Amino acid sequence: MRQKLVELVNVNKIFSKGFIKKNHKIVLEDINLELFSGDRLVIIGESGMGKTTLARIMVNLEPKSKGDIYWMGKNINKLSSKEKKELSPKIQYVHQDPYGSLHPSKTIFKILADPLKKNEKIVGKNLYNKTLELMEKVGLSPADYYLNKYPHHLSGGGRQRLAIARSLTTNPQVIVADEPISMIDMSLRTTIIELFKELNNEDNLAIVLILHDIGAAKFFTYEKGDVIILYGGKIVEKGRGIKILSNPKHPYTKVLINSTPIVDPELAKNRKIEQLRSYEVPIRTPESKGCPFSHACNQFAQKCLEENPKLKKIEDNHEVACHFC
Amino acid sequence: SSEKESVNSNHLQLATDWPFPFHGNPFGAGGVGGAWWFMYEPFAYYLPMTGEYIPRLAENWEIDGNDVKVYLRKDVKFSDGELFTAEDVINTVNFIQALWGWPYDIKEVKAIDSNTVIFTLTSTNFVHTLLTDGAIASLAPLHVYSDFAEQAEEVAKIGKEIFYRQIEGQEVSEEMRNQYNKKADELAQKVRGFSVFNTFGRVPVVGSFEPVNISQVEMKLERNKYHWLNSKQKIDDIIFKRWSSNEYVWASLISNEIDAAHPNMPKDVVEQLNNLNSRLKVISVSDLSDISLIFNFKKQMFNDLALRKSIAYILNRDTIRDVSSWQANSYENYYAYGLLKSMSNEWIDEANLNKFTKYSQNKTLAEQILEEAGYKKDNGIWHQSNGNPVEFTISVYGPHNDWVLAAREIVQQLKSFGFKVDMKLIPEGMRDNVMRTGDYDVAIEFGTAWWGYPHPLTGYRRLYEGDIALITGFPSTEKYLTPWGELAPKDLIEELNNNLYDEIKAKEIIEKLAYITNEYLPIIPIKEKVLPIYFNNGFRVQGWPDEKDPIWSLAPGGIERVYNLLIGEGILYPIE
Amino acid sequence: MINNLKIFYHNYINPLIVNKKSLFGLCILGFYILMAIFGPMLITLDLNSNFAERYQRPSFKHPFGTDYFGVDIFRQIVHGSRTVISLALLASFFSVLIGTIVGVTRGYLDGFMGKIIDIFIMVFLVIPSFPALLILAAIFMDKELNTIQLSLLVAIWLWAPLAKQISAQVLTIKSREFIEASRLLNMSLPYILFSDILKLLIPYIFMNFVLQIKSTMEFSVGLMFLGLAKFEATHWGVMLNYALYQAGALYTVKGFHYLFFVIFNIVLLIYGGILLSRGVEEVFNPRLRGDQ
Amino acid sequence: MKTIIKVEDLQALYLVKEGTIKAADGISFSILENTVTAIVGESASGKSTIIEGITKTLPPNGRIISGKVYYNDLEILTLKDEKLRQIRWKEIALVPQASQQSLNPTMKIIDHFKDTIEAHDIKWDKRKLIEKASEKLEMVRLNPESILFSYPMQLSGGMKQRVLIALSLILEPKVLILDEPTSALDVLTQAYIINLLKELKRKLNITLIFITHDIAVAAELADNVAVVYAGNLVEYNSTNKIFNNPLHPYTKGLINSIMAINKDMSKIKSIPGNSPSLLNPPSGCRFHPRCVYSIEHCKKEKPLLHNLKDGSQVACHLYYEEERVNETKTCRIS
Amino acid sequence: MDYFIKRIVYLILVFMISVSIIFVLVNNMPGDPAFGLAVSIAQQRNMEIEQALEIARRMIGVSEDMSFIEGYIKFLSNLLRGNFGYSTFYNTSVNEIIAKSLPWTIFVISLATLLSFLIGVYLGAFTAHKKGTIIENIISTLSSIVQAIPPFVLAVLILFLFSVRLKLLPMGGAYPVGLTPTISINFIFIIFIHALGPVLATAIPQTASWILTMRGNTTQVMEEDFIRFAEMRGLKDRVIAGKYIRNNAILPLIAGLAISLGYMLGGHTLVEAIFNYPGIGFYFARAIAVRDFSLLTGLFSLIVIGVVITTFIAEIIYIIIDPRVKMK
Ligand SMILES: Nc1ncnc2c1ncn2[C@@H]1O[C@H](COP(=O)(O)OP(=O)(O)OP(=O)(O)O)[C@@H](O)[C@H]1O
Ligand SMILES: Nc1ncnc2c1ncn2[C@@H]1O[C@H](COP(=O)(O)OP(=O)(O)OP(=O)(O)O)[C@@H](O)[C@H]1O
Ligand SMILES: [Mg+2]
Ligand SMILES: [Mg+2]
Ligand code: NI
Repeated sequence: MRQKLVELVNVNKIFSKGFIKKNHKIVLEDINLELFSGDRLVIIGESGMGKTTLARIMVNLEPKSKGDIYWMGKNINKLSSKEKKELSPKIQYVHQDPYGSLHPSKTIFKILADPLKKNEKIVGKNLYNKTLELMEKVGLSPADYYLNKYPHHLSGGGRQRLAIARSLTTNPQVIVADEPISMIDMSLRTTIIELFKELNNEDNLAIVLILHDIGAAKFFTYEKGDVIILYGGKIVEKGRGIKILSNPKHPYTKVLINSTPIVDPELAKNRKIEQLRSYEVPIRTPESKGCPFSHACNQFAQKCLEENPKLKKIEDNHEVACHFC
Repeated sequence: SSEKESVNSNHLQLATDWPFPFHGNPFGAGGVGGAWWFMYEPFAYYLPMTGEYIPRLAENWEIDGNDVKVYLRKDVKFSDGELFTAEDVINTVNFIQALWGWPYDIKEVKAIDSNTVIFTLTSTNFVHTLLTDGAIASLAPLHVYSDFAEQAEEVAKIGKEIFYRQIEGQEVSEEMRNQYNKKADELAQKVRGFSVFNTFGRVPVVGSFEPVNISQVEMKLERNKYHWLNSKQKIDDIIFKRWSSNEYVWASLISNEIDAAHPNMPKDVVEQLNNLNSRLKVISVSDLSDISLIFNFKKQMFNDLALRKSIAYILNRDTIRDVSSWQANSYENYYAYGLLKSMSNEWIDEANLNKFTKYSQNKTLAEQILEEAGYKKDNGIWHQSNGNPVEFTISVYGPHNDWVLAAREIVQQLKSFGFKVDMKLIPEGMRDNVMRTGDYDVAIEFGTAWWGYPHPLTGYRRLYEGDIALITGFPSTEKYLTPWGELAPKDLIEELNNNLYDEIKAKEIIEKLAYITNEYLPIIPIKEKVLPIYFNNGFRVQGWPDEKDPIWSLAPGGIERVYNLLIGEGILYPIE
Repeated sequence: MINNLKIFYHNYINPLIVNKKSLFGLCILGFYILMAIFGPMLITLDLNSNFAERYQRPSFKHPFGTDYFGVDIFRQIVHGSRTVISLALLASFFSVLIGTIVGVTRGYLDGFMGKIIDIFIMVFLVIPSFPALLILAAIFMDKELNTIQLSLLVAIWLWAPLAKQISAQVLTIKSREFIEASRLLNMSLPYILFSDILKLLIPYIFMNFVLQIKSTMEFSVGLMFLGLAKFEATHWGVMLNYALYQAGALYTVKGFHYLFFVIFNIVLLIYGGILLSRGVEEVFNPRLRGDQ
Repeated sequence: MKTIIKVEDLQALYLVKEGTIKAADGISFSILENTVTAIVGESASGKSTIIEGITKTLPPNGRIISGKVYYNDLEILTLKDEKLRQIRWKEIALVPQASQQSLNPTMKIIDHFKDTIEAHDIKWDKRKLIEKASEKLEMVRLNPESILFSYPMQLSGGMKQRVLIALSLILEPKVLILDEPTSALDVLTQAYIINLLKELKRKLNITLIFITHDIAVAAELADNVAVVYAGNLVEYNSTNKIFNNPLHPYTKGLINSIMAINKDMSKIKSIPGNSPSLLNPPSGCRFHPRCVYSIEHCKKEKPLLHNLKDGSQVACHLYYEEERVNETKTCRIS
Repeated sequence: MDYFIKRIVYLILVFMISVSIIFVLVNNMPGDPAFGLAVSIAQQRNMEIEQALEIARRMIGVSEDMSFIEGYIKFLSNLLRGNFGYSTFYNTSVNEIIAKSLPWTIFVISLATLLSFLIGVYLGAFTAHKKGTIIENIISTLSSIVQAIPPFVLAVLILFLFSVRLKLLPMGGAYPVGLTPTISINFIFIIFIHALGPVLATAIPQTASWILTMRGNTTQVMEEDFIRFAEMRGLKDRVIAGKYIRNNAILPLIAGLAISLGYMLGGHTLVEAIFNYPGIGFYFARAIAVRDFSLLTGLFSLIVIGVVITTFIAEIIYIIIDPRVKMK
């Protein structure tokens, strides 16, 4: 049975500085999304597009400005504190930076055992076993060798594995990971994505990955899963991952994919990477009009400056927000 | 370079402490500390050793009952050339009465002519102060303070009236009081804001030196060319350095920065100073006071004579003296009778004295006394008959280093005898507070001090009526057994006061008082305090008199008077 | 438990022993602490003065010579170490305790309460501490304060800088991601405060504790010097006072060793504290030791 | 074409508390003029160490144990400090990895240009300096007016990276070495920088060496690729060969693990195991614990970089054997 | 701008509270303000202390009928009008005392701070560059030891050594009394010579601490990436040591510089007493001793103002010189 785990309805995020509207900064605009158990979802966008903000709002680390968020069908603003205590551990978050998200002076055992004690109420020998089990699961082996080590004894990939293991201590149903591979080495990135795939397959965990590496997104959603492309806090394209990444419709997505390096030297040498008109990240205020991408888009028209395109369905599992698609 | 400069000009460098800023107005901000005696003159100086009055502003005086007629010196001029007259004296008296509320002992002051003033006093007790106090004669020259003179006179008058009415137990009307307060405040406001320096550009004074420059750390006085001794005087300027600490003064003496000072100095330091500066000489003269152990009689324990006696026998006063101020006159193997050792011969015959108990260290005797009184030694600690240990603190005024050293030694001696004794420092500024509120057990204090009127009466008054009595609460109205029967010290003092000029009678009474003091120990004198006077002979000035010279006995309570005399008479003069 | 001890040893003690500076500092402090604890039991002291034997040169009988009263200086130093060291340690302890509590609270509280605590800290920063201490001491002068009260009195004027630093540290630690992770993992506030945050501050706090010893030493010596603390003849501050002011040891050739040995011990003790704190700083401050 | 840089048996290590980290262990290669060379390898494999060794700019605890580096005919490592200083930036410019913190925070961008030219005794007046700097900044598509007089703080990461490149061009060096010029950047900015470098090469006659751990970037830009593993140069070859016919088992694994969009997703596979610690690297071939082809010999003897007939260079015993026993070659490597 | 206004309001609040605390503390001090004066009167006039006390009370006009609250309000309102109160002991306004003495104190502590800062920064940078050498070891050990010497001991030692034994420096004071202050080279020289003792006593421990902080900062900056980058660009060592290392290492010290000036205002008491220097520290000690409560609160308030203002200036300076802060 597919259970609806997280739902965002018309979520907006505005950072306001003082009362002057001009200084308000729209970071997320009308975000709608649903997440079911066992889903894979990738949110793609460049720096400053609002990916982190979206992820943090999803796990309730940050308040939204407008809209509603539901966890397991319940509006999170109306949760009793008991419900909150029960529900929030089910939705876990993995930080981008595996160096900062682990306590530097706690042993690996302690990092895993403390939340286990607290959430699963396990003690003694069981605690030890469970810890080992978790470490094996994320591929930190030999597990008992690492138990008394500190995070700095691990490589970047190892640390990210540890952070993932820690997020598993609450037995979550959703894991939202914010750029989990951006701080780790190329050659290890694949293993982390593979790990997420495994968790998704074996435990039916819903996984939300925030990525800017399109190749990784494609690899992750290859078997199943959706992709959301964010631009200027807006979803500009959304749908089945492999479809969008192989056949993008929105001009931004196109440029993005076109810019991604490819591993064919012959092709690469001769291909012309499309250049945008501007590389600035747009700052949207409540007064901004038009499509956020219009200032950089190579095929913009007057309409784009005036009217902000809505997300519309162009085929099954594929929605685009562009006047020309 | 400073050495040369100083040597070339004819000046004397001294040290004292003064509250800065000084506006040239002794009723206003600040003051001049020791420089006072160079600027203002009393009617006369008094030499305790010879009992002689040295005329200053007064050439002569006649005492007639409560009236004192003072003949002013005729050739006295202020440093701005104005003549000093009876009007100035009257104005000064009005001023101090109006602004300080003192001395109401002067009922009235009148000028007979410009050189004769007549004072009407409330009692003859005040004569000595009248003649010798530096404030009464010359503080407020009329030509300087004329703007306030009338007002001052009025305020002084009302103030006196209120005072006398109160003394006589009469009622003082509210209205009168209010009127007084209002007028006195008004005057005070005006006078306080008055800067003589600013208004006159100088401070006209009657003394031999006029202040010309007063800063926070140094003070410069220049010779008063109109002074009656000007022709004899060979020193032009006096520079005062601030006496910021004893160490600073030591250092200044070594480095010839100052010419004379009287800081307490340990023996070894003195030796070393002589090595470093061979011109440095030291003499010591009596400070006309003694350092004593005083008891708080409000605390039950000290009412026990046995305890006090034992303490007197436990202490080795020689050692205490050595440690704290080695030049002082030792009292070891001596009496505790309230007379200064250096003056003793004048007042008590040797033969009579021998009948008194001598206190020299004798621990066995002390133990014996205690045991007889029911004290017991237990575990090395003496206990009272009620079982409590003999436990007390000795308070000592922190800033005086000789006192602190003495206290440390006393504590140690009592401790090793088996008393539980601790030492407590009274920090600067707190002495008055602590002593007066009786917040002490035993303390180090001046016992008898004779600086005022050098007569045993002064000392006994202190012990049984005055400052010390107030602090200790010794029951001086009670009667004490003496060879002459039961006597109360308070009564004896009254008697002595009445027979002050009857030498034989007075001696008799003094003997009785001495006996009581010695036997009943309201205080235990430790040593007779001396002023160790250090001077650089032959660096800037020379001519310092011999240690025996009676002039030194003028030093206690204002050593600058001695310097003033020495300079004025040309005894002290610049090196060639 | 044993494991914890091992880890503690490995993390905190071992690095200190390995570092030359802190080891030396530790030795000095350890020496004085031992002296304070056992010295007075092992070495007797006769305070009775013996004026004739004053200012004896250091010798076998009197390792530091005798003072102005003819009393053995070494023995006095030993007996005085107890007061000096207990006051210094206690006062440092209290100031660090207050500083930590206020600092951590401030770091964790935002908004109005935080601002208020800020002002509170700032107030204690701007009031000059030594004169204020003098006044406080004068106020309590006749109250016969015991060591604990006295050290509290000193600590009151020393905690503020630490509180300020700690609050800044907590503020940055608070925004570190592992704190957020702890919150997401449902960990309790005490866990976050004491396990997550305080754990990182321990080296820092320790460092400050050692650093404070210097100031408290100076303060307590100053207090005795000015006669505002309970008078103890063997307190080093009092000995210094005697040497410098009462006995004028600086001014005589004979008495120089009197002054010297007192100052020597004060300086050595403080120097030990400074060395240890330097060492602690090097060992625990990641910026100074590189990221190993 | 002529060899502009030649490295012979470079050995560099770092002194740390625990011992020594052998971060560059016998590196030899040569670089031709006007080519682009990419050095790839995973994190901590010694890429930076190699180029810092070449330019003698290792951090204080780094030591060069042996080796020779020729720039044209000049031997760099034995040069006097002053001489070396003069060569730096003017002949060989190295833009370091941590470019975010490489600018002096208390100095404006223009002053960085000024210091640089002054260090090489070039006397331009202010106008000329601004003119030249602007020219270089425009080349990297930055607006000189706003950039020149701002502080590093005011620039974004991508801008700083570009400023460094502009700065590196001010003296128009012969050799430009870039340490991970794109790894901290967004896809679009990265693409932009790659484009820029391509253009530079075309316009300026420059020899480019750059480091990347993203082998896809190498594919885009490089003529030759040097693959580094655990302090060893394991393969040095033309880009085409590296991607089409990787020789070393590690290179193969690396190429397979890349999640590039134009790849067959089902073929993507990570290399098993962890990279070794350089404190005590594995004996023999450092890759042998993770290598599927590993034979007993690999554990014992360290393979040296070897020239194959077609000009490829590889350090793997499998190819030694090939030379010796020609026939076994085909069956072992597939 | 917003920031400054907020900051100013905040600091004013801090000032008010501090001053209030001081007022309460001082007014709870035991003791009698008339006592100090009484002692000198008693000595001058050969009279009993009791009588002298009464005269002293009249002279300084202590009115005991003002309630604590009234006194507090009066104190505050005076303070806000720039009136620091009326010294009972000196019988004059505290403002006059401050006007006469503050310049000297500021002179000495600025000189000491400047001197120690310059030397400290120089030696600190020097030792950092010479890490591991004997010179570095000597300098840093010496600095640690100097820091361990209580400042008053140092002051007495300097006085004894330089003024008494070696006669290199004058015996305290600000200038000899015979001289009238003029603006001449000679006079300025004399002023400097006289200030040297107190300056040394204040500057020596300060120098030690500057050395140590500067050394730490320099070491830290030397490890920064931009230093290596500067080397890579072939910059000359001299330029790197100056513009790159020194400038960046000094920055954090500048704020400390202003603040330390403020704090020294409060800690200068003993040194001035020992050198007989006419600064406010001298009055401070005196005010405590003679229990001149209003002078004490006045001086305290002055110091607090000093600290508050220097703190504020430090913040501004920091903002001005460090572009990193300016951006935020
Ligand atoms: N606390 C905040 N106050 C104001 N603006 C903020 C705040 N947090 C984020 N923003 C802005 O919101 C926008 C989106 O930020 P966000 O961190 O979500 O982007 P991102 O896509 O995760 O970028 P990156 O790839 O750099 O992590 C950015 O322009 C950022 O500057
Ligand atoms: N200053 C240093 N001190 C000690 N070890 C160092 C130092 N610099 C680098 N190392 C170590 O040397 C090895 C090689 O480092 P190097 O920086 O050359 O690798 P890299 O390939 O450039 O890695 P990255 O991709 O992370 O930049 C690593 O193990 C690293 O930890
Ligand atoms: Mg982000
Ligand atoms: Mg690198
Ligand atoms: Ni001179």
